[in-house]
This record gives sequence, structure tokens and C-alpha cells, in this order.
Amino acid sequence: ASGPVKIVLPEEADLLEPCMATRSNIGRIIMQNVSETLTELDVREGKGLMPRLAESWEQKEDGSWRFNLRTGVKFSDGTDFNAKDVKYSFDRVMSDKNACESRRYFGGMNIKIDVVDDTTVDFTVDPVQPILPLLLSLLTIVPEETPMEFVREPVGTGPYKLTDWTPGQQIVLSARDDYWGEKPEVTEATYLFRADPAVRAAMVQTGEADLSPSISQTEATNPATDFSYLDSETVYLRIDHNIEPLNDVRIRRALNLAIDREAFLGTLVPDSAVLATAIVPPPTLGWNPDVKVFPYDPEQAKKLIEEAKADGVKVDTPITIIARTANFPNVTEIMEAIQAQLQEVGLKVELKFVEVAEHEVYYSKPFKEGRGPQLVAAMHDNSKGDPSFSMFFKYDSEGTQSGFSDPKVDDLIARASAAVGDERAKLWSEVIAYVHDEVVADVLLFHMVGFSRVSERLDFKPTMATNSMLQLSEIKIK
Amino acid sequence: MAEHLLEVRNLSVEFHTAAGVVHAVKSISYHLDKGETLAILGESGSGKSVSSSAIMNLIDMPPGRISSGEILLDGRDLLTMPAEERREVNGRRVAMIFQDPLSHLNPVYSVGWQISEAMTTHGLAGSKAREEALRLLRRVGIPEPERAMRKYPHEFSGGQRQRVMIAMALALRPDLLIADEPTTALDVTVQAEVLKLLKELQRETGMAVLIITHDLGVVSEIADRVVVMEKGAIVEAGTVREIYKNPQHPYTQKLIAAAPGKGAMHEPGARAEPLLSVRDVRKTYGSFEALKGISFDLMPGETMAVVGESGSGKSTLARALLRLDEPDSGTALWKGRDLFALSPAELYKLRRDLQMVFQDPTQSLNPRMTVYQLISEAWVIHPDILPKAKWRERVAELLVQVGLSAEHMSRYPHQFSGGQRQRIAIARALALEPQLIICDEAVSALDVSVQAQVIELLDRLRREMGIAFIFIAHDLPVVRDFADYVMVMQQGEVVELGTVREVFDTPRQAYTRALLAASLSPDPDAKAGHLASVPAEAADILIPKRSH
Amino acid sequence: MTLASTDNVIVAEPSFPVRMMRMLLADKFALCAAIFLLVILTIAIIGPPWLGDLATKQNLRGRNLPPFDWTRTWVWWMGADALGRPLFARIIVAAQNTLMVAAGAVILSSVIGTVLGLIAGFSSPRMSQIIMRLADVIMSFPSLLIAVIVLYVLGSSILNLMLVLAITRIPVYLRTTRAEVLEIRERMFVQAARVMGASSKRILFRHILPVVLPTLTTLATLDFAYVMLAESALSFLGIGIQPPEITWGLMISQGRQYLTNAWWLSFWPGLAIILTTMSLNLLSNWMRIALDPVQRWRLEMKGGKNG
Amino acid sequence: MLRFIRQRALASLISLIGLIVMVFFLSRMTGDPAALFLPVEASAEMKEQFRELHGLNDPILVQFARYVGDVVTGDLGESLRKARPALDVVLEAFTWTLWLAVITMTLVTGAAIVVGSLGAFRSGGFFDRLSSMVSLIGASVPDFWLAIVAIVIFSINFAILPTSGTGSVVHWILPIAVLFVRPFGIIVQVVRGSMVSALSSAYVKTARAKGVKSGPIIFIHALRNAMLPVITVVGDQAASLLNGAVVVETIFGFPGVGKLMIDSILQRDFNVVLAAILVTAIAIFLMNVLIDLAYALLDPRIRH
Ligand SMILES: Nc1ncnc2c1ncn2[C@@H]1O[C@H](COP(=O)(O)OP(=O)(O)OP(=O)(O)O)[C@@H](O)[C@H]1O
Ligand SMILES: Nc1ncnc2c1ncn2[C@@H]1O[C@H](COP(=O)(O)OP(=O)(O)OP(=O)(O)O)[C@@H](O)[C@H]1O
Ligand SMILES: [Mg+2]
Ligand SMILES: [Mg+2]
Repeated sequence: ASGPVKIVLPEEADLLEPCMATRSNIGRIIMQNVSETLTELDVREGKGLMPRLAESWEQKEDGSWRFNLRTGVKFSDGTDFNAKDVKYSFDRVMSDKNACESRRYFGGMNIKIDVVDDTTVDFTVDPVQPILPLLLSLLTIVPEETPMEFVREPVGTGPYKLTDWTPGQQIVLSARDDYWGEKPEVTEATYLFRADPAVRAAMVQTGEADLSPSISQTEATNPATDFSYLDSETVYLRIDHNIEPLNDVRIRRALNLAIDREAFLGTLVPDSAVLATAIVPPPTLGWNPDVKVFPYDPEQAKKLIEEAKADGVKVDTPITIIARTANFPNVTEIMEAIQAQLQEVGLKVELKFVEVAEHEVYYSKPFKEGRGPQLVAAMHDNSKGDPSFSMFFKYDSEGTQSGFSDPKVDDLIARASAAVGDERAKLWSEVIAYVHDEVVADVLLFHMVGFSRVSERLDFKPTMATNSMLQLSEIKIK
Repeated sequence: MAEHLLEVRNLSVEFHTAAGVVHAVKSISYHLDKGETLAILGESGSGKSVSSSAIMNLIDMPPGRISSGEILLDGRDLLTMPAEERREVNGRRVAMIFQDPLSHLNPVYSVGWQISEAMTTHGLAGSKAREEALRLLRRVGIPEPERAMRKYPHEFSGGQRQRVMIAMALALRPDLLIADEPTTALDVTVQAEVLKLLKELQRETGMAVLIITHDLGVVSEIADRVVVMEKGAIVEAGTVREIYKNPQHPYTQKLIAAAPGKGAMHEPGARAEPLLSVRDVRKTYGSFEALKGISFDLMPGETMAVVGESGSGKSTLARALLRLDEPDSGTALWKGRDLFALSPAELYKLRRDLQMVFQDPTQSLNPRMTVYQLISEAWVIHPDILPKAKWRERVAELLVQVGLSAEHMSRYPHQFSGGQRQRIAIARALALEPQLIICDEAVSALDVSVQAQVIELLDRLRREMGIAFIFIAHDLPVVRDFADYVMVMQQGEVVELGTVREVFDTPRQAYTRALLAASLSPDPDAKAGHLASVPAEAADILIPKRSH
Repeated sequence: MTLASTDNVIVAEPSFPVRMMRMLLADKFALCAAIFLLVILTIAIIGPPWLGDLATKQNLRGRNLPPFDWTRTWVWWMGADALGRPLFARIIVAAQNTLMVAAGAVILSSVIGTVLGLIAGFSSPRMSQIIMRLADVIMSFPSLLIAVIVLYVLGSSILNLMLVLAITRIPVYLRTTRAEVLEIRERMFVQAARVMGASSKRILFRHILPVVLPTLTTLATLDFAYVMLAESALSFLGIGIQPPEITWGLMISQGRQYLTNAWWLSFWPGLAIILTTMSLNLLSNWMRIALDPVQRWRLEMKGGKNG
Repeated sequence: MLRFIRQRALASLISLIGLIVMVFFLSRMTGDPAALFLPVEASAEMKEQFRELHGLNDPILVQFARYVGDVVTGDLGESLRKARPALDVVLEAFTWTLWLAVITMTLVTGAAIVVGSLGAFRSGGFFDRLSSMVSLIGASVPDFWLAIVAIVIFSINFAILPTSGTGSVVHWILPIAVLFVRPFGIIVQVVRGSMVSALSSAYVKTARAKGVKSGPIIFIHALRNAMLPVITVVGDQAASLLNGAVVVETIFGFPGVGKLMIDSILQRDFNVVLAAILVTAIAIFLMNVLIDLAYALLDPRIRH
């Protein structure tokens, strides 16, 4: 069947700018619906990287990449899609006339693009970039005519085009007749915005909406409509290794042993959440099944602290947990519980909740001088299938959120980033194990799950990607 | 058996207060016939207002309670009548005019509307009611009645407001008109006008009038019969002449004897060094000149009475002398130093010597302070006068001095009648042992016996302590008894200044003569042709009062 | 010669506290309110040291325990919250912070506002203008926005929260006081005090303030509720008091997400707020009458009947 | 009258300038928009470039001078987030808020006057006790709590009203009902207090002496006199609604200015915050003028 759907989202998009589509509130609406990319990572069936606007690609001898583009593709403004648009889209992202967010994926690289002909484009990257096709799944393609500045009305090659945007109220996408691919069942999608999860859940229940990709755990009680999905978000406490007593590995280990992670499952954290052993979720390349979750062992933790104390480590210094308000469901309760558990083993722990902007000050470098020992509670999202999007930032000496500096880690990350194939997977596994077991870099907690409510008239199962994009073509109408 | 229009039988009213039950009215009975005027005479707090409020069903219950009695109107008891019927009586059969017309008129509606409402309430059509209201306004002598219809109460002078009240009361030609001290707030010329109007209207419509007053002059002017009340009970009743000529009850006798204007006039001695020497004081409000160059001298222990119609600038002068308002120009030398040039610190010292008793005792006493606090405040402000240990004793003394008792100390002002409150205000002024007291209409609100006693008290203070007085009044007999000098003011100017004898016996100005003529004598025999002799120009001076 | 007194016999009035007590006994509602407030006050003082541990001890397996389970000790009678902590104990412990923030903010704003209002109403027109413009600035500044900005700049703590809430409420008192002062200062008894040489300070505080005070008291009690709710709204927006500190407002906003399946989480703290405000209001209405000599008979009459 | 308005406008202009200066500097003390606009992983150069793009690198006084210059020429700047003029964003949201405030306050005032007056007339009676109890509870219920309970009851259990949104008239019922409660509670109390004293005044005695019925005594004689303090409070409450009913807007998905303001400050979208403050402050000024006019209309003594 086919027909319109209504989707209710937690927050409205500020603008519908294709080069900002990696931001979830924008991406959920336009990514692959309005704006398409050359490649696409399939998470639904685990088929890996799939062609989208590029029909095929290959790495040449010199390490550069050649992409063969699809033909007969038209933008929603009627112009034809060709290689020049690809080059322009990339140049636009890198321009200093805007603040395109997707630029960050291409940081530290020198990329030269050659338009070979209308359907062929070459990317020469220095240093050689083994995952360039994956990175290009994040580059939305816009027509050459698009201005450098941010636009509010996106033009793309996707199956839908923007037909109405009443700020504050709704955004409507309608299916295009001249789409190059298969015609989706959803003819029109209306996006509504409600900040309160209870209201979102209620709207699907009362039929005011058909789909709410995120509702709260407490609302998700009806198995017929409510689904949980691993949402690629990983919750952890980033440890600042520079400040005593957290500079002592025994204390870091004790922190890990003191937390009863199991107890959270099914209580404050959904039952289906996964205990984390890495900063990236399981389907990611190089995820290491051999790394084991720290057991809950308060006695051992106490012992380690005693030992450290005996060696003159100032274990009595109050440690501050810095968390972000409303970062994820139950964040206050979870942090309160963790605080209590850490206190249980004899550490002095304070809890401080801050708002986004301030949290960022604690989380990212440069760190404040004269700070005390800190644990920053944060949530990291990587649904892109490769750890490189996480590892450098979180663990490299130069990484903006890295709390420590270890030459071995730096070396491993550099090598893994440059490697391909099985070698790459092996190296990432090594990084993950080393960081977890030897460095005890942080307190990894959970890979979170999200809950969605889907009207019974739809056939749709959310996936790990649902957090950042919601492909209307994946929604079937019963 | 409706032989009387109104018959009050054994009416008792009580109030519940902190100190127990106050029996405000104790089993009183009187009656009133068509076309007759009955005056209820009695000192302040004797229950006059309460008894008439009972007739109008205006007593707040609680705290009040009508504990016994009947009020028969044409033989039907108003107290047991069904509410709806009872309401119909008010306005249609019985109407009332109140003492203070400003607060009794609704400030936010035009007077035309308010008069019409009396009629529309009882079923008259709106347009007819307005026509009738216009006629009434014209009838009570409001100038430019068409325009007046659209004006608001604050835009009228006191006398005019009282006329509006009267027009409103007369709207439905009631059988009975109750007038509760209808002229107390008015100056003599206007008072004469209002009484004249009441009499004329009574003649026209044949209504009965129940007038409440403590002014013997008013009684002799207008009433046929008198009921005298004391402490809630009726002590004597009879015709005006009987009561005046041959009072039986000791209280009545005292009341009649206390009527002012009979004693010998003061003969001021030689004048030497003045205590206060006022020269050419001027004050304007915007473009309006309230004082146009006032000059006079006052010796220690002397009383200067200031008389004149309402709005002539009497209070303004008092306020300027006390520096409550800054005058625009002029000097006032107090023992040689100019009052208007004093610094705040010097002024503070001088405050002790210069006190004031205000016109309205209700407003001039802080409602949240006890009598003790009110009087002793003087010593809080000027701590060197009296050590704290003696305060209680001295307050008691002062209270006795002004005719109250020491037990009143812990009471609040609202628990006193108007006259009692004024005595508290006087006691407060005395607490500072001043050399000059400015009394702005300080005895107008008092009934004659109290008035006489207060005047005598003031006189004694003057003799014994050498206190000088500036005595603002509109009651000429009182002035005659008390003053050494009289200053007559009109429209911000002194029109005549001289000793009492000069002004009363040989008035030089027409205006002064008009004033004297409008003054009412308590003697019923002296009233013949009284009101008729009020010169037209004096009666028509109706200067709008200051707005709220 | 003394004048004849027209008064009835005067009974000696009892002393002030005795009289207040009697008047309180005369008004059953006010009496209950006073007792309730006394209990809350006691709880606020002894709560944290007494039940502090119990109220923070988590038991994740006993979360959202329903209320009215009489088999357990009394702290569990109101049920448990999302971390399995007894709600009764938490409400008792939270009373301290709640009252501190609310009372602190109300007292601070009312005192500052009233003083500024007195000055604005009694001093030179220029001073008055300056103060009024200041009030306008605060007034047209959305209060939640001030709260957010100030809390960012200063950091969120009980004291700062109190300050912020106080700032936003100052204009209300300021305007009310000024308006009343302008009217009262023209009254005759104020003039009379001036004639006696009373200083401006005395006139303001002894004569004018007592007349304004009842209005301000009523305002303040209503504000008490407002402040508790504003604090709760700030928690709702994620910028109010932060755990592990607790207030009733925070408890409501934390319980909000369980509204459909564990109503008691936000119901009890809500009830506590409502009961406290209502008690304050009843008491302030009573006080308005009890402290007004003109109105006092209403209470004394009833007291007389009962006693 | 015109002169009066001009004076008021001038005084308000001073306040407005003070307000803008204060918000400008205070808001810039709350942190760097670059950190918020860009993801945590963004490089330092990217942040630097973002700041450059939006002129955030200049000294704050230069930024202020530029802002003032723009405002004088009627340009309130662009929204950092939305890539559109801040004023457009604000006016759009403000229109919603204005309607919500006007409708709510009209209903509240009407209802509160009736209930408060009747309570005052039989003060101490059953209706009086009941209404002050109800209004007190109303004034002490958290609005977000009320909002969600209302949705659960009326949208889910009875399914008679939509949960949220702005589509049609029925969508307005719940938000208005929730916003109604608190101001109603407060205004009822004020009306009652003011009416009690008006009803005990001398002119009411006069009206009783004229035989006027209870209805007209309450609603014609006493009410108009009692309205002045009521209008002040109505103004205060309306002002707080004009400043945005943040919580209710958040829950009901109402695109009003309150939520916009809070979101914008959370995102450090300074231009929008400033524009919103400017617009609401002007609206509140106009409302105050209206209130003064109402005073004059109600009380002839004020007209002069
Ligand atoms: N509300 C009240 N509460 C207590 N006592 C009252 C009340 N109203 C009147 N009284 C008392 O009733 C008595 C009679 O009062 P009323 O007003 O009738 O006096 P009056 O004769 O009219 O005096 P005045 O000439 O001063 O107006 C007074 O002693 C007064 O104290
Ligand atoms: N503050 C003021 N503003 C404007 N006009 C005023 C003010 N005070 C007094 N006036 C005017 O000054 C004139 C004199 O007033 P004043 O009060 O001195 O009269 P009075 O002689 O005391 O009258 P009464 O006998 O009625 O008390 C009046 O016309 C009054 O309207
Ligand atoms: Mg009387
Ligand atoms: Mg005067």
C-alpha cells in the first residue's frame, strides 16, 4: 500500500542544510530522503557499504579512488546530476563561507578532486585514505547552482522534495515523480516536533502521528507498537589521567570494579542495552569480543584503593563526576547511583550537573588549569561502522576528548587508520583491548538502546541508524 | 394601626467587640408623622447614627445585632419584612442623606447616572430617569445642571455634593427622609443653603424628615420635635421650644447650657512682642492662587480665629505655617526667626512648639496604633521631654484632661466616636507642650457639650500655659466665645481682621456680615427670618473643593 | 472638671501573645495551617541529619514501589522513587532545601523590593524614576531567561538559585509598595506625624509600612508557591537544583516521566507544595485580620464563643 | 494623553536600552556558540573559522558597537542557527504567544472577576471558602504536571482532544486550560480582597439606601472601584504570559516565543535572544500603556 505518514520528532531542524545532514535533527529529515550521498552504509541487513549515487568505485595503484556515477539522475530542481556536482558539493563543504559540519570528517587530509567526465570522478587523498568510500557516505550531494552560504530549502537527488515548511509547526516532504530509483510507498511525510517524550508516545497512540523514533523507556510498554533498537550511543565516564589520584591505574581499575553495571539493566537502563567494552558498538569494524566487561567486585576495588593509598596516592581527594543534564534518559538517576556505588568502595565522589555548553568545556581540550580529579560522563555516537570516527578523538594524545597520552595507543591508532581489510580490523581490536585492559582509559558503561513507537498501520523496524537518519523508503505501509 | 408614619419601638442594637458587647442603642422608642421634622440630638457616640442605620437596614451584621424592637413604617415592621420587599422600601419610601457626601458618592460614576439609578432601580425607564435627574439637579440649585449630569463627584464642592446627595434621596419622593448630620462638613453659608433647601422641599412634598445632629442651631432652625439621646438611650423628647426653654433631664440641661455664643467676648490686652509675625504669604497651585498675600501678628497666649467659606485658603495657610506645604513667598517670623527659612534640623526642634489638630480626626489618627502609642509617639520623637517611665502616667493624665479616661489607653481609634477621636488628637498635640496650636476645624465634629468643654479646655491651656492658638472654624458662636482676634478670609485674601468685638459687633465688610447672618442660633425664638436674610451672593459662593 | 465619658465599661485586654493565641484558636483553618507549618519547619531543620542516609540509599531492585504498603516501616508508606528510595523520607529531607530556596527568595525579594518601593515612593522624583526604570528592566526581562543566564554565569547552586528567583520577584513588591506609599503618605495621620517632627524613617517604618504590610504579606505567601513552582520548572528545563541535592520541585520534575505508571513519584511532593502554600495563605489571611485592629473583632468574637 | 504616552515611551526606551545592554553582555558571558554549533569532534580550526564567520572573534565592545549600529538601522541580525533574520523568527513565534496570552487572559479575567466577586459578597461563606481553596490549589500546581495529566486524561483516556499541536481550534483548548489555572488562582484572590473593601465602603451604603439590588451593587458599584488593583495584577500576569509560557509551549509543541527564547539561549543564538527580548519588551510596554488607559477609563479621578 502507499500513503502519507506523520512522524513526530523531539526537536525541530533549525535549517535543512544538506551539508549539515550529519547532525541528527537535520539528518533524520533530509538524509537520503532529500539529499543523497555517493555511498551508503547498510546497517539493516549488514551488507556493508552500498552504492547510491555512485554505481561503483575502486582504489587505484597510487591510492586514489575513482567513482563511477549513476546516470539519468535529476535534482529536484530539474537539473541533471553529474560529476561537477560532486566536486562542487565537496568544495562547498570545505568552504570557509559557511560552517558545514561534515567538514570534520575530512580533517587532516588533503583531497584533490578531478572530474574525469560527467560520470567519473577521481579523489586523490594525501595521506592515502582507506575508508574514503565510507567517508563519502557522509557527503551529501547538492547541485552546482547551490550558493556557498547555508540554504533553508534543500535541493537534492533523493526520492522526496521539501514541499512545506512552517517553522515551529511542520515540515512536509513529498515523493518525487522523477526519482531515479524505486518509488517508495510513503507518498508524503509530515514531520511534527514535540519536546516531551510522553507527548510523542501519546501522539502515536491517539493516531495523531504514525511514527515516533524516540520515546522514553517508561512509555514503551506496548509490544505491538513499541520497539527497542541499539542506537549506537555509548555511555562512558571519561577519566582525566593527568590528575592524582586518577593518574594511578589501580584507582582507575577500582572505579571500574566498583560499578555494578548489571544492576542498571532493566532498571534505570533498558534491559536490552549492552554492557560496553569499547567506545564503539558491536557491529563496528574491529569490535573485540575477547575483551570482557569488568566484573562487579567492590572488595577488589577497595583492596586496590588501599594499595594505592599505601603507596602514598591521595585517594581521599574528592573526585567530581561531571554530567550533562538531560543527556540521555535517567541520566541524573544513573549518575546518582554511580556516585553512590563509588562512595561505597571508599572514594569521595561529588556529582555536578552542567548544561551542554559548560559540559563541552570540561569534555574537550584545552582542559582548565588547576582542575581537580574529574570523571566526565558523556555519550558518544558512532553508527558509521568504523572506529576511526571515535578512536582518534577519544584516545590519541592529540584527540580533543582524550584524557591521557600513551605513545603506544597513538601508534596503534595511526597504523589502524591507514590500514585496510583484515589488517585494519585486527589493529582496531588491538587498540580496543589495550585501552580497556592495560590503560584502563575510562569507565565504559553501556551501549544504549532507543525506543520507538510505530503505528500498527506501518511496517517499520528502527535500526542503529535511526538516530541519525530515517529513510522514508524503508517504511512500508500495511 | 398605622397612626404614625414611622414608629420605632424598643429598638436595641449591640456590637460585639474585643472588649465585650457594646450596647449602642438601648431600647429606644419614638415616632414620626407625615410632614413632620424630628431631630435626634445627642452627643457624639450616643447612638444617633446607629439607630437611623437600623431603619435603613444598613448596620453591618455581624458585628452588629438588633437585639430587640420593631421599626414600623405605616404599621409594617421593617425588621421582619422579606428581603425583597425590604429592599423596595429603601429609596422609594425611605431615603437617606449622609454626613460625608464625598465618600458616600461612588467616585467612578457621573452624578447624573447615580441620581438616575435611584429611579431606575425602582422601575423607571432610563430616559425618564435622566430627565427627572436633570430636573432634580436644577431644583437643588446646582449650576449648569446639564453639564453637571456628566460630572463626577470629585468635581464638585462639598456643598454641591451634599446637594447631589439630596437630589438623589428625593428622586422618588420618599415619605421619609433621614438626614444624618447633613451639614456638619459644610461651612455656615452652605449649611444655611442646604437647610433652606430641605425645608422648601419638605413643604413641596410633604415628606417627614428625621434629622440627626448635635448642632442646636440646626435643630432650632429646622425641627418640630426633638429627641435627645445619651449613651444609647433616649433621655428626653418634646417640641423644640419645650426642650430649649425648659429642659428636664440634667443631660439636656447641660447640653443647652453648653450652647456657644452666649458668653462674654474676649477683650485682648495690649500687644507687645509677637510670637508669630506673618507677612505677605502667597501660595499657588498651578495657576490657582490659594493664598494671595496673608499678613497678621499673633502674641503669646492669644487666639486668632480664622473664618471664611470653604476653599478660602484657611487650611492652606495652616499647612504653610507648619511647612507641610512650602509657600511660594512671604515670611513667618517665629520669635524673630523665619519659619520658612529653617533647615530640617532646626525645623525638627521647632516642631515641639508648633502643633496642629486636624479637621478630620478619623484620618489624622493612625488606625493601627493604640491611643497610648498615638500620644506617646510625641515623646518617642522628642525623647528629652519625658522619661519613658512616666509615659503611662502622663498619657492617663492627658486623657483625663481632654475628657476621656485612662482605660482608653489600649484602645484603637476606630473604637471611638468622632468626637472622642478629636479629643485624642488634642491630647496628642498637648503631649509636646507646644506654644502654638493650630486647630483646623478642630471642634467642628464635636457635639456642643463636648465642644464647649474642649473649648474651655483650650482656653484654660491658653491661660495657664500661655499657649497661643490659630483657630480655624466655621462655627461663629464658638469663635465668638473663644477668640481674641478674628481674621475673615475670602478667596485667599484677608477681608477683615480685628478683635472679636469689632468683627462681631461692627463688621465692616459685606462678606463678614453675610457670614454672621448665616450663622444659626440655637434659640428657636431667634430664628425668625433667619435664613431669608442670607445675602444671595454669600449663599451662591460655591467654590469647588480640592479633588481627592 | 472632667468630661462625662460616653463609653461602656472597658475590660482590660489580655497581653499580646495570649490574644494572638486566642485568635488562632478561634480560626480552625488557621490553626491547622499553623500546626502544619510548624511540623514542616521542624522537619526542615531535623530532616537531613535524621533521615538523610535513608533518603539517599538506593535500591535499584525496589524502584517505583507503590505507596500504602502498611507492612513496611512508615518511610515506605508513600512508596519509593525510581532508585528505590523511600519517598516519605525524601520529602522530609527535601523540605530543608525547598524551604530555604523559597523562603530565601521570598524574603530577599520582598525585603529588597519593599525597601526600594518605600524609597521610590517617598524620596525625590528622580530617585523614584531611577528605581522604577530598574524595575521595568527586570519586569520586561522574562524571568526564566534571567534564571537561565544567571545560573550559567554563576553556576547552579542553592544560593544562586535563591538569588535568581529573588531578583525576578523584586519588581512585584517594589511596584506594590510604591503605589501604596504614594497613596498613604498623603493621609492625614502621616501629616500629623510630620507635624510632630517625626523623621522620614519613622514615618516610613512606623506609619506607612504597617499599612502596606498586610498586602505585602499576602503577596509574599502567593509568591512562596510561585517560587517553589519556578524552581520546579527550572528543574524541568534541566537548569535548576541538581541532584544529589533534592527539593520538592526537583522531585516533581523527576517523577514526571513516570506519571502514567508511577503517579506517586510526583504526586507526594506536589501535595507537599500545595499544602504548604495553602497553609501559608490561610495563615496570612488570618494574620491580616488578627493584626488589623479594625477587623480583629471577627476573630475575637469567635474566640469568645469558644472560650 | 499623547504627552503622557510620549513620556512613557521615552522612559521605556531608557529601560529597553538598559535591557539590551544587560542581555548583550550577560549572554555573551555564558559561553561560546561555536562549541555548541559544531560537534564535539570539530577541530580547533573549524571552531575558529566559525567564530570568524560570525564576528565572534572581535573584542566584545566592537561586537557591541556593531550590534548597536545594526539595530539603529533596523537590522536585528541573523539567527546563528537558522540562517534567517532573527526578527522574522521572533515575530513568527511572538504571534502565537500573543494570541495565546490574549485569549487566556480574557478568559481568566472574566472568570476570576465573577468568582472573586461572588466570594467577596458572601465572604466567609461556603462558596467563598470553596473558591479560595480551589484557586489556591490552582495557584500551587506545577504547570508541566498539570499539562501532562491533562493530556493523559483528555487525549488518551477520553480521546476527545488532540494531545498537542496548533492545527485547529480544538488544539488550543488544552494549552489555554493549563495556562488558565495559575493566573486564575491569583486574580481570584486579588478580586476578592479588593471587592471586600469596596463592598464595605460608604458609597455601597448609599446604594443600599437607594434600594439597589445585590447584583448591581456587586457588579456595578463595587466592581468598578475594585478593578484598579485587579488590572495591575492582570497586567503582571499578562506580562509573564507574553514573556512566554515556556513549559506549556514545550509540552504542547506550541511554537511560542518563550520556548524560542530558552532554546536560543541554550544554543547561544544571541541575536534571536536579543530580538525576542526587544519584541516582548515593546509588547509589554504597549500593554502597560493599555493598562494606564484602562485605569483612566475606569476611574474618572485619574483622567485629570
Ligand atoms: N462597628 C462598631 N463596632 C463597635 N462599636 C460601634 C460600632 N459602630 C458604632 N459603635 C458604637 O456605638 C455607639 C454609637 O455610635 P453612633 O455612630 O451611633 O454615634 P453617633 O451618635 O452617631 O455619634 P457621632 O455624632 O460622633 O456620629 C458608639 O459608642 C460607638 O462606639
Ligand atoms: N494640593 C492642592 N492642589 C490644588 N489645589 C489645592 C490644593 N490644596 C488646596 N487647593 C485649593 O486651594 C483652595 C484653598 O483650600 P483650603 O483647603 O485651604 O480651603 P479651606 O479654607 O481650608 O476650606 P475648608 O473649609 O473646606 O477646609 C481651595 O480652592 C482648594 O481647592
Ligand atoms: Mg454619627
Ligand atoms: Mg480646610
